Amino acid sequence: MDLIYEKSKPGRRASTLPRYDLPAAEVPEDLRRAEPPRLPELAEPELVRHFTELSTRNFGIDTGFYPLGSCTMKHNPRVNERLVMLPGFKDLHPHQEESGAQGALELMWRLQEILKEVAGLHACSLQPAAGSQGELTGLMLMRAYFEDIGEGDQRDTIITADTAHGTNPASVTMAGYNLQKVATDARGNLDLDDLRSKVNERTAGLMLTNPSTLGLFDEHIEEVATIFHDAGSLLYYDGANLNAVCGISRPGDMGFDIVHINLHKTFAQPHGGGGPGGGPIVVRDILEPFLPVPAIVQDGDRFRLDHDRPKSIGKVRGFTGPFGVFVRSYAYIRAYGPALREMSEVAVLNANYLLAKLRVAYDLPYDRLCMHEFVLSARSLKREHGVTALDVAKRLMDYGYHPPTIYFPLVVPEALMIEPTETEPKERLDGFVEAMLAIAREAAEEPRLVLDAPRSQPVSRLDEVKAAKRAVLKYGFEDHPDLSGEVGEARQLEAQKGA
Amino acid sequence: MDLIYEKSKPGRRASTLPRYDLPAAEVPEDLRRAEPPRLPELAEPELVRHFTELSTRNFGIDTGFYPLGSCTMKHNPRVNERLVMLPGFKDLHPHQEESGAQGALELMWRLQEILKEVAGLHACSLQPAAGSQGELTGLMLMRAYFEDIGEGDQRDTIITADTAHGTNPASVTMAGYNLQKVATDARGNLDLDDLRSKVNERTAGLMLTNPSTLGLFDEHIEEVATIFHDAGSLLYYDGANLNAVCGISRPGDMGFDIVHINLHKTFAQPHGGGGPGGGPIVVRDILEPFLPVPAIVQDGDRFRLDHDRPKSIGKVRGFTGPFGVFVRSYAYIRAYGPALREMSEVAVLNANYLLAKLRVAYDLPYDRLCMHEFVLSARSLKREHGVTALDVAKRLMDYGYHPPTIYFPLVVPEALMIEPTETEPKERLDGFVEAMLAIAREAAEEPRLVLDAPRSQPVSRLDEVKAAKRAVLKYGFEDHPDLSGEVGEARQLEAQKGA
Amino acid sequence: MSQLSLTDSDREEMLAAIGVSAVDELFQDIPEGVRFRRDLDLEPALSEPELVRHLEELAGKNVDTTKELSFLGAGIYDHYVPAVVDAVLQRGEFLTAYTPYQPELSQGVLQAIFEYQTAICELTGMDVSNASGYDGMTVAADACYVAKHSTGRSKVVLAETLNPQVRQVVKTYAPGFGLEVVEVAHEGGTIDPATLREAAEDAACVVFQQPNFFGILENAPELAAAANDAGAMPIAHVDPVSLGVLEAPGNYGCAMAIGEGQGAGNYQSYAGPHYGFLASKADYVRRLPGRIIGETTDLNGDRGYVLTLQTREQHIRREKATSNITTNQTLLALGGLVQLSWLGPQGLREVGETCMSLAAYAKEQVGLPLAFPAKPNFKEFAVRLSRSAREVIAAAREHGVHPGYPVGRDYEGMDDVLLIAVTEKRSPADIDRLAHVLAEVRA
Amino acid sequence: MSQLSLTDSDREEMLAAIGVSAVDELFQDIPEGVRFRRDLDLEPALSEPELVRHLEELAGKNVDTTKELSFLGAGIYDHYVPAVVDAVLQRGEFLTAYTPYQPELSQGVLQAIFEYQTAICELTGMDVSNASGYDGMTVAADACYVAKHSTGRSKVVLAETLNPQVRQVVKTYAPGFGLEVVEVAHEGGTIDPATLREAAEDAACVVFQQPNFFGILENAPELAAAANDAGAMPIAHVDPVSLGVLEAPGNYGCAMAIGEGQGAGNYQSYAGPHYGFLASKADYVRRLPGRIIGETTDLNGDRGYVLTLQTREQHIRREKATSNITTNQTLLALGGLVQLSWLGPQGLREVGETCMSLAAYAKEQVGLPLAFPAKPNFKEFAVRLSRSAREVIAAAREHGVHPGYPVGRDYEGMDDVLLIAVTEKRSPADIDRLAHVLAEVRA
Ligand SMILES: Cc1ncc(COP(=O)(O)O)c(C=O)c1O
Ligand SMILES: Cc1ncc(COP(=O)(O)O)c(C=O)c1O
Repeated sequence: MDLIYEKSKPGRRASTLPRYDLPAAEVPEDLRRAEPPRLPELAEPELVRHFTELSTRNFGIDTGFYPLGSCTMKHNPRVNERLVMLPGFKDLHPHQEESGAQGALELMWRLQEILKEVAGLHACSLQPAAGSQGELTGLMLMRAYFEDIGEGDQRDTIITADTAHGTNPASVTMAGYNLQKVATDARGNLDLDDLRSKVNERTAGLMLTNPSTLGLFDEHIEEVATIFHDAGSLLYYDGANLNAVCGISRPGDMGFDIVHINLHKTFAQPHGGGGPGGGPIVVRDILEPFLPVPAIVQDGDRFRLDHDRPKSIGKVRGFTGPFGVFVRSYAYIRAYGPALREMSEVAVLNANYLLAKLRVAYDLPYDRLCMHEFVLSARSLKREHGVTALDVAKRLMDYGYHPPTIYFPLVVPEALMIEPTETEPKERLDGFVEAMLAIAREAAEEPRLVLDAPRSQPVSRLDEVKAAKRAVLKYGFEDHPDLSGEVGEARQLEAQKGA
Repeated sequence: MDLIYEKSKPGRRASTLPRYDLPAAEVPEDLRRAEPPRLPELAEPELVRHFTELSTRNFGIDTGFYPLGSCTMKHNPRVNERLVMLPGFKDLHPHQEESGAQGALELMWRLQEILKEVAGLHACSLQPAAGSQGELTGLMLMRAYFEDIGEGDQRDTIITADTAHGTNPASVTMAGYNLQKVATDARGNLDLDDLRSKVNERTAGLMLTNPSTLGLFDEHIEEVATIFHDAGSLLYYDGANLNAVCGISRPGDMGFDIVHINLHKTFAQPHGGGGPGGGPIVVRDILEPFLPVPAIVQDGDRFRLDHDRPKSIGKVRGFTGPFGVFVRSYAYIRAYGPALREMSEVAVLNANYLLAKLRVAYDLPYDRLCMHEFVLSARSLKREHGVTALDVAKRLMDYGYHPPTIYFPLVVPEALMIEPTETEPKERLDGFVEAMLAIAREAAEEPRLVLDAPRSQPVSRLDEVKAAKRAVLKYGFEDHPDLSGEVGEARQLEAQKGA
Repeated sequence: MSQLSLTDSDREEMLAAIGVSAVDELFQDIPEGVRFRRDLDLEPALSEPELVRHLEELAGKNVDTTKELSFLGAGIYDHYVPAVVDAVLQRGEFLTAYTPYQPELSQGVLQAIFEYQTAICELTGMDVSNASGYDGMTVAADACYVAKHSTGRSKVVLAETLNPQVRQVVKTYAPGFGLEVVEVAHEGGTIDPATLREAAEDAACVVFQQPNFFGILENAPELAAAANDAGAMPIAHVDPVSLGVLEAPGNYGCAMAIGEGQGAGNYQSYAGPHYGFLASKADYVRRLPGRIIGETTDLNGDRGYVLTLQTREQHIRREKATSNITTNQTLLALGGLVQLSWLGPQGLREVGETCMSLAAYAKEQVGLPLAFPAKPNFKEFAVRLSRSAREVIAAAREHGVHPGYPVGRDYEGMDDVLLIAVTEKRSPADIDRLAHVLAEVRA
Repeated sequence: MSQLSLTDSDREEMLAAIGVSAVDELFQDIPEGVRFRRDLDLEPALSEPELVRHLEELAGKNVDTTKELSFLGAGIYDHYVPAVVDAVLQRGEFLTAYTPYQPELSQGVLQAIFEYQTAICELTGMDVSNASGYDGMTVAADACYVAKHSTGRSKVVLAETLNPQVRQVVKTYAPGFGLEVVEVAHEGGTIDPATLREAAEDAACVVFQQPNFFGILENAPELAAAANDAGAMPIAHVDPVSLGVLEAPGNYGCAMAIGEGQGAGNYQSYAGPHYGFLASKADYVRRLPGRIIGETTDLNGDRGYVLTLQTREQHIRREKATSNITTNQTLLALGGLVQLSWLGPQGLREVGETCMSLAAYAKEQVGLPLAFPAKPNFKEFAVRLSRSAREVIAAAREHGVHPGYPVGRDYEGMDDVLLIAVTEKRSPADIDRLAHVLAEVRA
C-alpha cells in the first residue's frame, strides 16, 4: 500500500480555513521558513480512504482475541469514547481558573479516592503518563524520602526480580540508582535466601510485580515486605498486573508503600496502537509530602489545585496528567461499582481455563494455578521440531488471533505469555485452544505451515535485521531507497515481543 | 460468518439500565407478552466485534471508487457527521415549541431558500423522505392543482421517458394516474414526434430526468416544455441527476414546474447502505398552495410552522422531514457557497474523461459528450466472448472497484452506467480505466477469469434464484434451514443492479 | 475546495484526452436558452471551522432534551441510545455504502439487514419484515396499500386513537391509492371492539395503535378479532419498546405489524431520519413494499445474503411494482438492530417495566385528573388541566421543564389536555420536579 | 455486567475443566494475611444511561472554550481539530490495538507512525523522529538525557523564556539523570545570544523555545550558533503550528527539535492525553528514547514496516536502555499525522499567517502597553495591566470572556502581566469583543 506521501500531489488539500481580511504580519527575514515542509497534499476523500485502508491492515481488540500477556487487552467500553468527547471535557483549557474547572477537578479527586481504596493506600497523584513514568516517579519519591530522613546518600540500590519487566531496571537507571537482581525460586516466588543476602542498609527499595510476570502470586509476600521494612527500605508495586487482584488483595495490605496503576490496562483506557496510558501512583502517608505538584484537594464542596507542597519532587509531566484517560477510567470503574472484584475473578477464571486446556500441548515451567495470566514454553516444540515461540506466534495470525507476548519473562525459554482478560467469552477461549493445539500438531506433522506463517496477512514475515541495518526511518521522497532489491530474509529477533 | 443470533447465549447482555425502586406496574393478563422475543444475547465486547467484522465485509465510498450510475456516490464530508451529532440537533424533540426550535426552523428555512435558488423555482417543501416520495408528492400536487382548476377528472395520464428510472412509472401508478411512455430518439433525446402524438388534454404532465439516465442533456428541452405547457400540462423534474447542472442550468429555467432533489446524491447525505435520503420538492408559484403542511415560514426574525394551508395535499411523512439529512446537506452547500457550480463542472469533467478512455473497449450507444455520467454497453463482449455486463461487474470487484450500475437504463442492452462524481482524483479514474480495459482483454483471452469472478470477496457469486425460490427471510433458530445442501448455481438476474 | 482533487495539470490532461479545450465546451449540448448565466445567489463559502461555529450557533438556538427536562412524547421518545450504536453507524463501510445491489461486496449490510428482519419478526410475531420504510407514518399508508391488493377492498378503517399524523399521511395517500378512509371514534380513550366490528364491514383493513396515542393499552386482541371477523386485515401500529412486556401482534391475530422505529435506536433529531418498520404474515410477502433480504448460497455452497423477491420492486416491475420506494432507511434500521441487540430480551423487558412503573409513579405524583380514568397506560398518559395546555407548557418551560404534548393540537375540545411521556431516562426525582413545577404553575 | 460474557453454565464447565469447585479456590496461593475481606468501598454501579448523565453533570460544571470566549494559551491552544481526526481515531482497529510488536498484523499503525515520523522530520528539518513522547514537557527531559550521553557533559542550560512547566519537569528529572540545570534570564522578553554563549560553556545542551513562552520570536539561529560555538547541543522547543511560517530548527543548526503536539491534532482536554514530539539529527539516532518505526521488506521482497533499533529500548536493553518508556502517545500522534495531512503545507502556512495577523490585530485593538515592546510575536503576546492579572481575569470572565494567562503564576514581579493567545478560531469580531471587555473592566 502506498505511503500517504506517494499519493500526494501539489495543489491538493483537505483543509479549508478562515481567512480574515487583516493586514499580513511579516515574519522577520532571517526567521522565515525558506522551504515549505513536504506534508501530504490530498483532498479529504483520499485522506479518509487512506486512513480507512490503513486501519483495515491493523488488528485490534475489536478485531478479535488479543491475549498479549502483561498488557491486559480487555474490551474498551464504547460509552467512554462518548464521554471523553463531551465539550465540557474535550474543550477545557488546562489553565482555566479553578472556578471554571470544578467538574474536572471533582472527577480527578473522585478517581484518586477510588484508586486509594483499590490500592489500600493513603495518597494519590494522577500525574504520571504511564506505568513506566509511575515507576520513575516512585523511585524519585524514594530518593526524596530518604534524603528527607538523612539516608539519601546511604541508600543507592534498588532490587528487582529477574522476572521484572524491562521498565523496572530501566527506571532504576534513570532514577540514578544501582540495580541488584534477585532470583526466582522453583515455585516462581522470589528466592527468599537470595533476597535476604542482598537487602541491607544500602537498599533503597524493592520493585516488584505481584502477581509476577509469570502470572503467579508471591506466596511469601508478607515475609518479603518484612525483610525490606526491617532494613528500613521501601517497597514499590508495579501495578501492571493489578487486573488480577482488584478487591481480592490490595498492594497496600501486601506491604507495598508505593503503587502505580496502569489505567490503560486494568481500567480500560484504549491502548491506541501503543498509547496513551495513565500511570497514577498511590502511596503510604509517609510519602505523601513528596508527591508531584499540584495536588488535587477538596475544600468543603469545592476542589482546588494545591501547589504549596515544599517537599514535593516537582513535576514529572505537564499540568495534572492525561485527563481524557481519567474520564475513561473513572467511568469504567463507576460502571462496576463494588462489583469490581468480579472483573478480577473472571480474568483469573479465564486464564486458568486456558491454562488447563493448553498445558497438554505446551511446557508449563511453574505448575501452579495462575492468576490473570500464565506463561507456557515452546521449548519442546523447538527441541523436537525446530518450531519456536516466534513461529507459533506467527501461525496464530493465520487462525485469526493476535499472538501472546513471547520471549518474556526472560527466565522462561521460548516463553508464551498468555493473558485472556475477563472480557472474552468462553467461545473465544475454546477457539484459541483449538488453534494452539492445532499448531502443536502442525509443528510435528507439517512444520512448514508454522515456519512459513503468516500467510493470511498483507505481508509475510518481515525482516527486522534489514530494518535495523538500513535504518530507513522516514520517507525520502525522490531519494527514497528501494529495499526490495536487496536480499532479505524473515530475520526476526527471538526477543521480547509484547508486554 | 455467523449470524448474531448464532453467537447468542441466554443470560448474556450488553445493556445496563437504570432500575428505580418503584412498585412494578402490571400488564393486564391478556395483553402480557407470553414468550420473550428471541433478540440476540451478547455482552458488549462481542457485540462490537460482530458489527466491526460485518463492516469489513462491506464496500463503501470510504473503501474505494464507487461509480454506481445514477446514485452519485460522492465522498461524504466528515464534518457533517460531527454537526448532526450536536445535542441541539440530535436531541431536539419534533414537538418542541417553536420558541425552542428556532435554530432548527432557521436551518430548514435557509435550506429551502438555497434549493429554490438552485432549482430556479419559487416554493419548497422539505417533507418528502426520498426522491421517489418526492415524485409521488409531485404527482399529488398535479392532481390537487388540476382538481382546483376543474380539470381533475379530465387529466388522468402522466408521460414518462422509456429511459426513466423505475420509480417514475411506479409513482405514476401509486398516484392513481395512467402511464404513457415516450421513446428516445437516435441522439438520446426525447422523440419529439412521438411526444407530440401523445400529449393532449388528458395529459396531466411529464416526468423527466434531465440530464437523462443516459447522462445526456435533452437538446430540445425548451420545445418539450412548450409542448406540455401549451397542452395545459405540467412538467416534473426528477432531480436524481442534478449533480450535473448545479449553477449551470436550472430546472425552473428549463421549464419544469416541480422538481425533487435527492439530498443523498447531489448534496452528500451518506447513503447508509440504502438510506436515509431526502427528497425535497421545489415548485412554481402556482403550485405553492398545495404543498404539504406544515410550511416553514419566516416572520420577521422568527421562524414558525404554518399549518394553515387550506389547499394543501396534507402530509406525506411525519413532521417536517428528515432533519438530520437537512443538517448535512445545508452544511455541504454552505461549504461550497456560490462555487457550487464547480462541483458540477468537475463531475462532468470526470465523466467525460472516463468516457474518452473507455469508449475504445466498450460499445457507446449514443456518441455524444456526456454530462455527469454515461452509459456503455457490453453487447459486443457478450456476442463475441459470452461475457455479460454482469460478468464485467463481478470482475471489477477483483480489481478493487465497486461495479457501475448495470442493465439500466433499459433502452441499452448490457448497459454499464458509470458515474464517477466530482470527488474522485484522476489517479482513481486512471486505475478504473486500466481495470476496465484489462477486463475487456481478459474477456477475449481468458474469459473464465471474468465469468468466475469475483474471487476476491468473502463469498463467490450468489444464487439469487435460490434465494427467491426458498424465500428464507429471517433466521429460524433451531428450525433454520441449511441451504448449502441443495444444488445452487451462480444464478443472478441479468436485470437492473443499481440506480 | 477540500472535496475536489483535480489539480490544474490534471485538468489539462483530462481536457486534452477528451479533446476539448475548456470545461465550458463540455456543456455544449445545453441549449443557450436554458444556460444559467450568473453566479448562484448563495452566501459565501464557509471554511470547516466557520461552518462548525455557524451550526453550533444554530444548534444553540434550540432547546433540546439535554437542556430542558422534557416529558414530550406523542410518537417520538427520548429513549437512551447506547454508544455502540454511534460506533457502528460511523463505520465508513456502512455509512458510505448504498443499496447492496452487488451482494458479493455487500455482505456486511445484507447480513445486518437479514438480522434486522429477524429482530422485527421476533418483536412483532410476524413471518417477514422489509428492510425499512421511511417512518412510522408512511408504513401505515404502505400497509393499507398491501391490504387493498390482498383483499380487493378499498375501504380502510383507522382508529381515532391512532397517531393523528399517521392518519393524516394515510389520508394524503388515499386518493392515489384509491382508498376510502373511515375513522372510528374512541370511547373514553380506547376503541370499542363492537363499534370497530361495524366499521370493518367490507373493509380491506383496520389500523389501530397499541399502546394508543394517549398511551393507553387498547384491548388489542379483541380489536384484531373484530377485524378478522369482518374479513378485514388487522394491522397493529406498535411501539417496539413496548414489545418486551406487551404481546406481539402476530400472536393475537394481526395480519401486519407496523411502527415507528425511532424509540429503538435513533435519536429524536427533530423527527428524522428514523426508520419505519413493516412486517406481515407469510401470505402477504409478495405484496410487501421495499427491500427484503434473503438467504442463499454461493458457488461453493457457502451461505450468503442477497436482495430478494425483487419482482415486487420498481426497478424490476416499474408501474406494476408494489411500491416506488428505493432509497429507504437502512442505516437507521441498522441502528435499530444494534440497539435491540444491545438490549436483548432481558433489557427490552426491563425498559418496558421501568417505563410502566415510572408512568404509574408520575400519574400519582402529578396528581392531576386523568383525561381517561381507569385505563392501563404504558409510558404515556393524558391529564386534564385547569387551563389550556399551551399556557401550562409555556409557564412550565419558564422553569426549565417541558411537561408534555398539548393534545388539543389534534383533538377537538381537548385544549386542556396534556400528554405526559416518560422513558427510562427520567428518574423518580425528575418526575418529582415535574410534579413540583406543574403545581408551581397551577396546572 | 455488560462487559462480561460468562454464563453460569460457562462458569461450571470452566471450573470443572480447571478442577476446582469455586472461583475462590483459584486464589488459594494468596496468603490469608493479605486477602481483602470486605467489599470495596466504592459508590454503587451506574448503568450506562446513568453514567452518561453523571458525567454530563460533571462536564457541565466546567467552563470550556465553547462556553466562554477564551484567549488562554501558554502551551495549550484552541486550534481547530477537523472532523477527519475524530473519524480516524475512532476506528476500532487503531483505537483498540497496542504497540505493534507483531508487525505482520499491525501494518496499519506501523505505516501510520512511519508517516508521522516523516511529517515531524519535515516540520523540524531533522533526520529522525521517535513515535512520540508523553507530552511537550517530558520530551525536554528526554532530550537533555540524550545530550548528556552524547556529549559526556552533565550541565544543561535552559532559557528562562522556555515554558516554566518544561523547565520544572527537567529539574524534577535532573537528580536521577545526573544533570546540573542552569537557567539563563531573559532580557526584555528574549534571550541574549552572548549571555547564552557564556552559560553554554561546558554544557551538554541548550534548550530554548521558539516562539518563546511570551509568544515572542527569539533570534533562534543566533541562539543555536551560540550553543554550537560552546560545543553544546542546541535543542529547540517549537510549536508545530508555527513551522509553516517559521524556519525549521534543523535548518539553523539545531541538534534536536522537541515540542508539544497538542496544537496539531489533539483537543485541549484539560491537558491530555496529548503527544510530545522529539526529533534529532542522524548522529543521535541510537540514543533516542522510545519507539521508532523503520522500513523493511518481507519474505517476498514486499515493503513493510517494523519497530526498529529496539536495542535502545527497555524491553531489550533493560537497565542499559536509553529510556524506560514503553506505552507512549501513539493514538495522539496519529491524530497529529491526520491533522498535518489535513492541513498540508498550504494549510499549515495559512494557519500560521492567520495567527500572526490576528495577534497583530489584537495588540492594536486591546491597546494595552506591551510587557515587551517592539518584539515580533507569533500567536501570543503579553500586556501590562493597571492591576493584577488575576483580578482582571475574574472580572472579564463575568462578561463571558477569558482574556488569557496570568504570567505572575510563573514569573516574579509580573502579577500585572497578561498573556493573550489567539488561534485561527478567533475572529476579528471576537478580538473586538475581548478589547471591549478589557476596557469595560478597566484592565
Ligand atoms: C509488568 C509491566 N511493568 C511495567 C510496564 C510499563 O507500563 P507502561 O507501558 O504503562 O509504561 C508494563 C507494560 O508495558 C508491564 O507489563
Ligand atoms: C433517475 C432516478 N430517479 C429516481 C430515483 C429515486 O430516488 P430515491 O432513491 O431517492 O427514492 C433514483 C435513485 O434511486 C434515480 O436514479
